[in-house]
Amino acid sequence: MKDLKRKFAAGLGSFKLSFFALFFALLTGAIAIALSGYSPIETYKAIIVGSLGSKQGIILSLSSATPLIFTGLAFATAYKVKMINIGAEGQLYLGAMAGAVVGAYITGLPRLVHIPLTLLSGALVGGLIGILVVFLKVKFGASEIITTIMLNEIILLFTSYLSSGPLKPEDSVIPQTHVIQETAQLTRLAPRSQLSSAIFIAIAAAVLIHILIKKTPLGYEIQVTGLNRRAAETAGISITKMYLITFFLSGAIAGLCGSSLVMGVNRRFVEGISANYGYSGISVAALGAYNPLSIIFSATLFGILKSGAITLNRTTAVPIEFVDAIQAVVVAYVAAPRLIEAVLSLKNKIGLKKEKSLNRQQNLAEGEVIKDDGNI
Amino acid sequence: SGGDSPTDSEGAIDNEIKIAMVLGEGGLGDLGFNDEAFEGLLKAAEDFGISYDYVEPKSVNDFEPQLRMFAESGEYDLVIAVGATQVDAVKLVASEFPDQRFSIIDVAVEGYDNIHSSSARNPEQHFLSGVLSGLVTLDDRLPYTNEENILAFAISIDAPIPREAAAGFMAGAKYVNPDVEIIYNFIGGYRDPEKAKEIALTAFDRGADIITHNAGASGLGVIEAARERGKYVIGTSRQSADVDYSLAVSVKKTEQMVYKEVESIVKGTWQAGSSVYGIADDVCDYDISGLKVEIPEDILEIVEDIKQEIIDGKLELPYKIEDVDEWAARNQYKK
Amino acid sequence: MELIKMTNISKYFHHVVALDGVDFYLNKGEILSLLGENGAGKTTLMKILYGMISPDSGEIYYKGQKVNFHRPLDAINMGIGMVHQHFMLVPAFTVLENIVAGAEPSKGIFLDIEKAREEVGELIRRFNFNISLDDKVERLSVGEQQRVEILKALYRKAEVLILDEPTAVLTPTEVDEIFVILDELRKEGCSIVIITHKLKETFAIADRISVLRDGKMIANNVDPKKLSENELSKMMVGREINLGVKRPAKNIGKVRLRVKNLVVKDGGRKKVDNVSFDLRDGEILGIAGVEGNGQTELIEALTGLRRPESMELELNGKKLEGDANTFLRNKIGHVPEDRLAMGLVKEMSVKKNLILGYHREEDFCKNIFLDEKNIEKYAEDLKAKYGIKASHIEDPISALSGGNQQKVVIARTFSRDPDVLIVAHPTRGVDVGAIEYIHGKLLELRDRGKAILLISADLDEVMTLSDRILVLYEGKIVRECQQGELSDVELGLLMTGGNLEMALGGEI
Amino acid sequence: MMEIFNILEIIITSTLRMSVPLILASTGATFSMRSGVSDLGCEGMMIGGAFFGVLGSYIFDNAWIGLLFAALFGMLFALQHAVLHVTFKVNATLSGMSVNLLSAATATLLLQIIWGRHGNSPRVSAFSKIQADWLKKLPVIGEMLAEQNILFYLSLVIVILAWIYMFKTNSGLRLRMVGENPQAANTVGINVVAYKYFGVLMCGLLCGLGGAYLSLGQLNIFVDGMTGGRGYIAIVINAFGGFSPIGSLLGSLFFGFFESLQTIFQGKLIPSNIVRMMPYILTIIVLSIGIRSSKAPAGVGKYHDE
Ligand SMILES: Nc1ncnc2c1ncn2[C@@H]1O[C@H](COP(=O)(O)OP(=O)(O)OP(=O)(O)O)[C@@H](O)[C@H]1O
Ligand SMILES: Nc1ncnc2c1ncn2[C@@H]1O[C@H](COP(=O)(O)OP(=O)(O)OP(=O)(O)O)[C@@H](O)[C@H]1O
Ligand SMILES: [Mg+2]
Ligand SMILES: [Mg+2]
Repeated sequence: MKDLKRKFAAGLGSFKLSFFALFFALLTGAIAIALSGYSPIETYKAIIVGSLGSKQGIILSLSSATPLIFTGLAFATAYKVKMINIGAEGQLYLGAMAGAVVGAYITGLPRLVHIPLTLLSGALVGGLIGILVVFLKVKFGASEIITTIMLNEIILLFTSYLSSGPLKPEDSVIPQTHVIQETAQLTRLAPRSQLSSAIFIAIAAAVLIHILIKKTPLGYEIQVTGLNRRAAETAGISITKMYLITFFLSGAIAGLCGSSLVMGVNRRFVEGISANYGYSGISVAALGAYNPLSIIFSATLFGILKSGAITLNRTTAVPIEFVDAIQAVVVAYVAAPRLIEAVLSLKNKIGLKKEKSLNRQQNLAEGEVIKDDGNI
Repeated sequence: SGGDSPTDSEGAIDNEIKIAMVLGEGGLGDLGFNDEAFEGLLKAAEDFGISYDYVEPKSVNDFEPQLRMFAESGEYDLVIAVGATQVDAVKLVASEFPDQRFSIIDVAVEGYDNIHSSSARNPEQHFLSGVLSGLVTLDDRLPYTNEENILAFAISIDAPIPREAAAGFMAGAKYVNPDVEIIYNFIGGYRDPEKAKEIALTAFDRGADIITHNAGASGLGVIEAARERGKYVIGTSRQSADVDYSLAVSVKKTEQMVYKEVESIVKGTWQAGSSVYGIADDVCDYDISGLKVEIPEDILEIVEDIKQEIIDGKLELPYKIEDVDEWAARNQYKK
Repeated sequence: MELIKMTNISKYFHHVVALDGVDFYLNKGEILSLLGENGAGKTTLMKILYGMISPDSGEIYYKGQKVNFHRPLDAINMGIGMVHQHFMLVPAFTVLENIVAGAEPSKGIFLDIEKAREEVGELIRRFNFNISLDDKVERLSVGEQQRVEILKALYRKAEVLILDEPTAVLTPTEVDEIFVILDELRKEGCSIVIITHKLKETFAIADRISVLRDGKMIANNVDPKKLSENELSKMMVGREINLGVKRPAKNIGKVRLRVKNLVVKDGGRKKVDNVSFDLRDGEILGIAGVEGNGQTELIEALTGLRRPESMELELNGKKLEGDANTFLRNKIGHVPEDRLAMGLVKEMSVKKNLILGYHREEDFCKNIFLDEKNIEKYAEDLKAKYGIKASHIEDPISALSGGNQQKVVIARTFSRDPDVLIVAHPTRGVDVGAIEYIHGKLLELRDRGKAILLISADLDEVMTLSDRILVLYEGKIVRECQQGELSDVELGLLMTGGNLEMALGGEI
Repeated sequence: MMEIFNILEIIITSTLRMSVPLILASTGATFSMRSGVSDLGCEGMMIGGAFFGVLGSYIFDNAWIGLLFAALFGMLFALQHAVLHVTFKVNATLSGMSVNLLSAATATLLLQIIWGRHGNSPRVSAFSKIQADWLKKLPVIGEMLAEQNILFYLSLVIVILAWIYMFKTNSGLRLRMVGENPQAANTVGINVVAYKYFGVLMCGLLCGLGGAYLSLGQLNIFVDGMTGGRGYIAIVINAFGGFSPIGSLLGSLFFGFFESLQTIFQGKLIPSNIVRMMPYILTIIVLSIGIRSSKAPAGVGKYHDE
């Protein structure tokens, strides 16, 4: 009971922070928009009406959120062992390419087999890239930040080569592969939308990762490794194995994002299939405090902004880059609970006793400790 | 973004026609394809007093929802999709909204009741520039040419359309100058002028005296290199041509294709199907208007002569870089 | 004359009261021993004096003048130097760089490394340190590192020197050497605060004693000459402490662990050189040695953390090979040498730390999941049984005092019923109360027939607990002896590479 | 056919040109890493430098003022990173990424707000090649050096000064100590926060100059997205060069060399996309076999008061 209360309090604490972060980000955005000579109210109205004002808008928000759930989750998973996976973009591309190949060239399978097979092909290649990164790190001490950045470039060029060379359909004038078989296509959940059953896969992945981390001995080992490598070693946990597992999972989730984009949205590999989802995933993960379940919501928030931006683009003259800027600021604020505290206490400075702020700091600290542990 | 027709502000709307445009990936400011397409829309809006809306997709995954958003509203007489990369999205959305008319630019689409496509024979865009370059590089009357018989092409990205354009250029050059060597490099993007400049400088240092490109804003770097080295450049956009160093501009009049689409709506002649344009239709051409380089008359005569050959249908151009040599072996210009 | 006076100092960490209205003073030219249990607030008080932590209330006077230290630099400028409980060194820097950084001699904006070398060299000669200036600190033994720390303070010409547990990692000989230096400094008029858990040392060096308990100063002016060790420890912990009573083993059994030809190399150098020994049920085998003579590598080899160059290991007569996990599963328990770095996850709860290493054992798992209910019960159980002072088992380890953190490690390892125990520095930095407790537990396990290998830098600890002692010097076992066979002086001599026979022959 | 020597000369000339922005940015990254702050915001700081360099030159019609702007705004974005990471203890990967996001958005927005243009700025005055005939006369390297503009020489001077600063001055020793062990630095009276700010701001300054080299050195215009990931490459090069200015210089030349080599190699035989992988693959390989020993400063991401 006491436990539940603590968790609730901590959860509430971090919710409060996220809320204020969002609020301050929107406020900052509004000021910038106004300074640039546009109307903040009109802008935010367009974004909200566009993304939440209609069924189509909501569906679009969800479909925009789907890849971000995957990539946010991919970053967060590797981050559980304090590894930085900047390579989700590349893993996604390779996953998409694998999905496109398996989806297009394997024929005659029933849907029930072809769909999982295609999905998994993406996960597998993404995961293998993850393993390669860990291999280079463990064997040669090459930092994963560096290798993933390099691998992103390499994979992008490689898939470019495939889609403009050997795998390009004869009659196509743009770099892309053949359309995948019907049997490998994910069902679209709503007519006239990009929303496919991939969103369930993404949510399921998030839930599974959450359970894995929180409830299983393996997850426990992953947490220990992330928090104190030497203690993990002393406890008989193989660091290399933990790195391999988490980076495999991380890469696999990013790869899954790729294959599910192919199967649910594009129906084939096209150049530019990822709108920087890999990089946005870092922000999404941060906004979700690296908690798999919270990432579902932070991705949805980004999805809402994204679909709002589309409407904004059509109906107003406001440059849509404002939406990007707002996202950047959200990330900055969310990542800095202390900053929010500072801003809040600026407001409270007058009239509040010191003791109270001491109390709040205390809550904050508790929230943080628990957050690091992955709890909410 | 909302675009006002010029008549809007005067309060009198000439007609109720409303056009939507989904630009290519990356949107405006590419000093090339997208800017040209938009220019066509603006001109049509001015000429016909129509109104329009447009969006700038950030990625390929935006095409579908943006096309759909326009189609769904039912407000637009025509939705124009700019760029071959939109082909899948247009086909899909067109089948969802059979009553909505779509036009797609830069790729041929057939077999849909509500899609009209306008595209160009890509090799023809650069073919005449190729002829011009092939002749100029051998000529010592122009101040910036050299002894070497070398040309260069900085290709935007390694994709079919840009490659076809390069093939056209090479064919043109070899048609009049079979021994010419053509260095070509891929920049890898439409917004990397630094890299493009480096490629151009390297090509000049290797002996080229004319370089051409089809790389939008990356082309700025190519022009800068030409200026620095005192060599010639042929670009694809009049906007960014340099009066002193641009020998010509290879045009594929995307604006004209767009204009024609709007015009057909205004005139009520819009029909599903596919139009493919080339030099004969005045969509592809070389353009030297407004440039200061004085090209000797005899050279221009030859170019015009060859242009006529194409118009007369006497030449079938190669579409692949790999086929150029073989093509050139079969086709040689004879006065 | 009062050089420093601190009045009514209070400090809160969130809801923890670290210091509660503490008064403190230091006279010119005296050595003050600051005593107290783990978590009493000694370090916190000294950090406040050094400007590292700002107090929530209270005032500091230096030479009668009220001062406000906001950062260490303020204190350094006043001539206060501090040697920290945890090393504050840069492993990648040389000894010289470590000593001068922050107070470098310069030529214009440039570093005057030659002048630095001269100045530090001078110091080294004066105090008879044995240390080479160009070695990277990462290659030094802890004893040498401790000397670098002291040199840092001396180099800055500190008038006031604060030493926070400087002797915890040193051998008796090294402690003596340092005390000689402290004595010399005292003669020069330097004032020194020394924090230590070893009362013997307090008696050896201190002019005056102050005792902190639970954040309160309970005695500010104790004369070490007028008090016995027992009275003092009672003052600190509030009860009688009985350390140093030998309880020999009664029933030593069969060989449990047999180590043969153990060689560990590190970067080409032999760290452990052909070590062989047997460990029997019901005995404590102590390893005496100056730190850095292969203890760490020996432990790592015997716990599966490091693959040795060669080793034949038999457990219960059967060959054993594998990684740390294999060793743990074969009931070789391990109390690691550095609890925070190796033994605990400080952000995790007490509960979760109590199963670390054993988290995959049957009673903690249900199907593929962790059995939360059982784990909770288990943790509550251990918390009560081992008297771990934590407000809740969900508290993070970082909220516990050092002694209690150590208890978590001990509780975890001891309660999994290991056959063999590899115990390293079990009481390092732990207060007398906890030491007594941990020693008791060790003997209790031994008497239940467990085989225990004890490695400790504290020679007293090795001598009281061990039934048999191996002396390790430069990776080799130079002597084996029974409990009580050799005196601490003799052992100390062996540990530093001396030759007993020659020494006894009066040759040195 | 060209002589091999000629080709080599072309490649080396091109290498020098292409390396400049990398040299500047990776030396900047060195400052950041040596002060213990991870440097993922380099890309954004370069974008800031490239854009505001052009803006400065546009307003004052003077490339040098443009350069000053580039430095200042590079530092401004660096300041964001420093405030978030150093003062408010945000994870450095995140605060770096947020710098990247924000500066890219800012540049695009300001293009539209100031000039009403999409994608690129108007032309402004920029730097040109240095005019020194005596340089050309130097044997072998003369032609190559004469090809460079003033920023190339500036970058060499910066590298040398940075190296002297880092390894020969008091302040440099302190900076490195902060990067290795901020707690230790704090206890010897070093103002850890100030040094971290200094390191990050230097990173911003140099990345800003690196960005300005792209827009004002090689060109005279800002194009949206023109940094093209060079900031990330700089991070890699910095690690590759063992977190030292000289190492960064060599790493940049290494990378630039293979980058320009691949333009020569592109052609009919191997598909361009495959050839273009060369610098990246080589970097991974060299990283794997060559420089195991170069460890990042031990205190990166750590705080003095935790
Ligand atoms: N954003 C884009 N989306 C789709 N296709 C594009 C895009 N940008 C360029 N292209 C294709 O690449 C070709 C060359 O690009 P570039 O921007 O140089 O155009 P251009 O040649 O100047 O334009 P045009 O061919 O219309 O004169 C274009 O003709 C077009 O086929
Ligand atoms: N940074 C901190 N955050 C939270 N609590 C702290 C912090 N530093 C110290 N404490 C708490 O303050 C109390 C006093 O700690 P301090 O380190 O001063 O004890 P100590 O007397 O030096 O103990 P030891 O003998 O174990 O070193 C302890 O309860 C400790 O847990
Ligand atoms: Mg010529
Ligand atoms: Mg202490």
